[in-house]
Amino acid sequence: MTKRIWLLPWIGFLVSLPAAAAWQVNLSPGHTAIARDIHDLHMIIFWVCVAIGVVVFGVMFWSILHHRKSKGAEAHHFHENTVVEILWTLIPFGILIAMAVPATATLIRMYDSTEADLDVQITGYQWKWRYQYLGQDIDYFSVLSTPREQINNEEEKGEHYLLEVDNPLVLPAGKKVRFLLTSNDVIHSWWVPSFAVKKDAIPGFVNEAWVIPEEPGIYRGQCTELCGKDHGFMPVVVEVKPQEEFDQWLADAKAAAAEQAASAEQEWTLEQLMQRGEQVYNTSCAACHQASGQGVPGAFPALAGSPITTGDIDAHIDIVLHGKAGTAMQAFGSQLNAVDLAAVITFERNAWGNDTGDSVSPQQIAERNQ
Amino acid sequence: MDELGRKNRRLVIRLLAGCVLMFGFGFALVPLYDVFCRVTGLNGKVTNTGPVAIEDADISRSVRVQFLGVNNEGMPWEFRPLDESVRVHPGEMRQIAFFARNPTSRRMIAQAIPSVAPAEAAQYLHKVNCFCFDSQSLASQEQVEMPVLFVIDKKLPEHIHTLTLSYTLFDITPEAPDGQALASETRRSPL
Amino acid sequence: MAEDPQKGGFLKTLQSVLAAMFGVQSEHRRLEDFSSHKPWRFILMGLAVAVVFVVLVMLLVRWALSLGAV
Amino acid sequence: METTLGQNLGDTHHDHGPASGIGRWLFTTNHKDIGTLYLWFSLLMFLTGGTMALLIRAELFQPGLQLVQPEFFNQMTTMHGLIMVFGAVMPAFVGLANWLVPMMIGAPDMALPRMNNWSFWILPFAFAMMISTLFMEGGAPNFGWTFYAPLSTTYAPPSVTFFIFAVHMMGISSIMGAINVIATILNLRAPGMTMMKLPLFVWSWLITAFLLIAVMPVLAGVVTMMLMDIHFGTSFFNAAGGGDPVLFQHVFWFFGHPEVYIMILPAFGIISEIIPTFARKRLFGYASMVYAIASIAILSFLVWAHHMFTVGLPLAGELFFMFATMLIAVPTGVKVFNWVATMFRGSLTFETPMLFALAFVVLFTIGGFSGLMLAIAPADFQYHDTYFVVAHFHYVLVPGAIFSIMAATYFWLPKWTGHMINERMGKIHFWLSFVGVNITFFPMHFVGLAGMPRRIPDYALQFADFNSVASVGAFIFGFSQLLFLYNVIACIRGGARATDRVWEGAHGLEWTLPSPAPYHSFSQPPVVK
Repeated sequence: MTKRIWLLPWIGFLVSLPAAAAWQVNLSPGHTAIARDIHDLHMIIFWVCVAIGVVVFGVMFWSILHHRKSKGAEAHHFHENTVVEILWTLIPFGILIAMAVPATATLIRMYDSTEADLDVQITGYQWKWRYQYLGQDIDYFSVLSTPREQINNEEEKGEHYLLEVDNPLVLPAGKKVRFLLTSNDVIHSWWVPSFAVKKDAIPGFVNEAWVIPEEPGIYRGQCTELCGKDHGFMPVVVEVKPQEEFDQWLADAKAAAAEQAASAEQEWTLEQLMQRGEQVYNTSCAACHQASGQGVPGAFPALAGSPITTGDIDAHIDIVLHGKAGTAMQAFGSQLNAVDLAAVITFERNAWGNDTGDSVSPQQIAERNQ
Repeated sequence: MDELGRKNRRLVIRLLAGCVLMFGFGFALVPLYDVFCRVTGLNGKVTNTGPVAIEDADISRSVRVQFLGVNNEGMPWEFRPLDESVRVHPGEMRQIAFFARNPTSRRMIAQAIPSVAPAEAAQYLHKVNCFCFDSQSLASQEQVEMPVLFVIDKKLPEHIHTLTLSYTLFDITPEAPDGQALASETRRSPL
Repeated sequence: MAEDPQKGGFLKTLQSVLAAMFGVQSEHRRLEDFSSHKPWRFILMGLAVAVVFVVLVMLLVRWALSLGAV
Repeated sequence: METTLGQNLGDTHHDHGPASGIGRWLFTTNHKDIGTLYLWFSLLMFLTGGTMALLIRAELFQPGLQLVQPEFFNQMTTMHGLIMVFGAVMPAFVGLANWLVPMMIGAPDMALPRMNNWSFWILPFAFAMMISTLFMEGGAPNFGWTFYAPLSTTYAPPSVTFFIFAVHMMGISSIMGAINVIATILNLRAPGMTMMKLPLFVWSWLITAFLLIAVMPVLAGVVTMMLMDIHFGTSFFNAAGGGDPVLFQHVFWFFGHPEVYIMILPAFGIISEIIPTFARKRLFGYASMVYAIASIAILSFLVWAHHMFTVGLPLAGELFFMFATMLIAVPTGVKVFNWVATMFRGSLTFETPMLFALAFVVLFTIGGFSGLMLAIAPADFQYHDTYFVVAHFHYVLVPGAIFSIMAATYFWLPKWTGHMINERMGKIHFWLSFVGVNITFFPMHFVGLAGMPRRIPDYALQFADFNSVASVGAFIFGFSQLLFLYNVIACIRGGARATDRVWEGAHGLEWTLPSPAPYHSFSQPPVVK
């Protein structure tokens, strides 16, 4: 009796699965044909489970209610019936085989290998994504843009808390896009629930996935393979644009890259560098070395008062450009442009009481990088 | 009771032998897995085929072969394919090249690890000659063009139109005090 | 127990192992099985059936792929 | 291992009770003492791992970082998993086997008593080493209990070496325990206790022990390869040297999937003892149960890659593991029907052990359902590594393995201590646990489907409500375990005297012994009809 009461809210939960809105309880149907297929599979197998559950638990609770000793039930001593057992094994077999058919069909569709209109190489880094549009000369990093203050509860959290990035992946609507996934360090996994695309990015390997985004919009997802400290802080944001807008974006992005290259030639003042450097520091360095420059003892060294940031400039530039083998310090030479590198190194040499007064120019960086 | 002691001992010895066997089996999984990958093309592992018999190309169809150059963490070299993609006929031998430059102030040794997507296609991509067969050593500021000679097997399934051959470049420079390359050992100290 | 423990050959063992894989066996057959004093017969047959199972699933996969025209 | 039973347990020791003082526990070769040690150790680990779980849930109560930093959070999830799997569930089953197997088969003790002592006393050292990593520079292992390379090799904190040695020690302990169980069951059965009369708990343990012997060495192998990669310059899993990080996952899950059965088969055995007792009926389909458990053991080696559907297996591989998983799921799943059929038309009463057993059947089945969903490879792309998976395996392991262990404790505690348990307290503990477990883990299905990845210390706002609910449930469940501790201690210290048979419907040799069971179980082998 009491047993069943506890089950009621559950059944309520299950039945209201598709109905509830604010408290999302179910897989979203997604925004691509494959995602909808998967959602259908999910719902079918779910209802199959519910049906089996109703029968099994029904019999069980019937027994609990009616075959209890306190009601004077006597035990009937049967303990074997091969026919019944074979039947109740065959029926689930039949159901599962019926399930396997649409599942196989969907899986085969997911492995479709017709030509794509656009190839994007996605590389996982600790803890950001790099998107390279193959054959388009567009190559950028996508980093969490939620301010540290929101994470540390010092500011109110925004609507897309932890699911927002500085540079989203931009895709054209209605075109087949092929993703080539790999990783720079550990295993990551790139997931956009609305596309039903989840694929591991593995160092030394290239994996393949594809999507035909249907409607323009912004789609959010996350890294789903534990990849170290900031695993929870490397979201995936995809912005799908209509073809014309996408073409425009592509052109703008190419122009911006050219402009970036030009700005490396101009003169930068210490103030300008410091200002830009702080931004770069906060997106690229603060996750490990902390906004305070104090690092994390035992894991990430402090930069405030460190011999690197206050000593030889060239050594400092080298370590930022090329990383430090065997540690989490990455080679930023390929990740940031010369201006950002100059700015962040200048910032590190002058912030938190380092006050060396040194100013590093983009030209200096370019030279060391030659 | 002595009878029982013997029985126990015999059983324990057998079970321990079973353990040793399974421990060995754990290690045997490594080569077994390689064989398995070679047979099934699992994981896009590419085998170093070496020379193959030259056959007539199947000019009735062509496939796109796309090249990627990826730097692993801590690898500062400039590394990219000179051609982003080429179209080839199955059975046709083709040579392409990757560009590499060592921008640092010391000699470094790198090893390129190939991988193919889709994984299914890996067994049909034969590399006749490849810079990934050996490690690459570049002095400071040195640059090089590294060739890959390959053939796509004519047995490549019809439904595959694009193959991606990716190389990931790993730094395998030993941590010698004078920065000189000594051996091809890859040890890294943890964090 | 009344049965001769050596009774039942290859087919009976196979039947018992298949019943195990399926997960249903009758009490009567179980008594018969356990009156045999050769567990190795069942273990070897079990492994063999497992191998056959793998091959069958692989064939199933082939067949599904050929249907899916991949 | 030189020891024969004669020297240890024969007539010379016939009348002796336990030695006194700490030496009794350090040097004991008595199966009941060792069983007790295992059970207390497991309870201690359960509370330790549980505390870590509560820390995790407290951090996840709200979005934002409140209590711990991400590095420490990762260490907590890793240690929680390792401690619960290797420290709580597995030793608890070994403890139960130690207490019960000799009594159930009419043996005086375990077959290899000295090895038994060894296999227990390795454990505290293994776990002391593992837990001490929390205080090391760079922190404890932070790569999840699945420790995927290269996060656990090239990128691991220095403490990984201690972690590897701890795993080796646990493996040795488990293997010795398994050998002992097998030797006891095969060689020490009372005359007339043929294999076909073995209680189902003994059967399930015999098969589990063989599984342990088959897969623990593989785990030892995989951590040895890690050790060699880290310290000796090999490249098993390092792509730079021609190794393969995906190989790690294959070898790990080759161990890992049978490991799942290691944690659930003894539970099947326990439930198959308890339900017939309180239904006052024989187990329905005993024969099928034994056969199914045996074949599960073999077939569990064929489905490991269903944990790896997203690593980029070729289509044929995905299909193979999907089909194999679905086919194998059926014979396993339908064992639930046998328990239901055992209850059907029985004469049921609902003492605490029965309540836990019933909750096991219902909640384990729900875990089985989500397992079925996860087996559908295309759908798994949406579930993989989300909270849906977390919900799935917690439903299988908490109300599955853990509830079965609690059911077993309540069921046999009167036999062990000679005192009846306090039913009222037991029932309170049950209801709090039952409610707590469901409030904790059921909402995890929802956040998982809504898109929340597992192992993240902070989450987006749309996951907030269900996470708060889950955290509240976790605290209810966690703190109600103190009642369990209290119940057990109270039962040891006093309470109504237990009869020999304890439960009206109880059958089996252990119930023919006096309560509390004498220090040496069956010095004279019983006659089994």
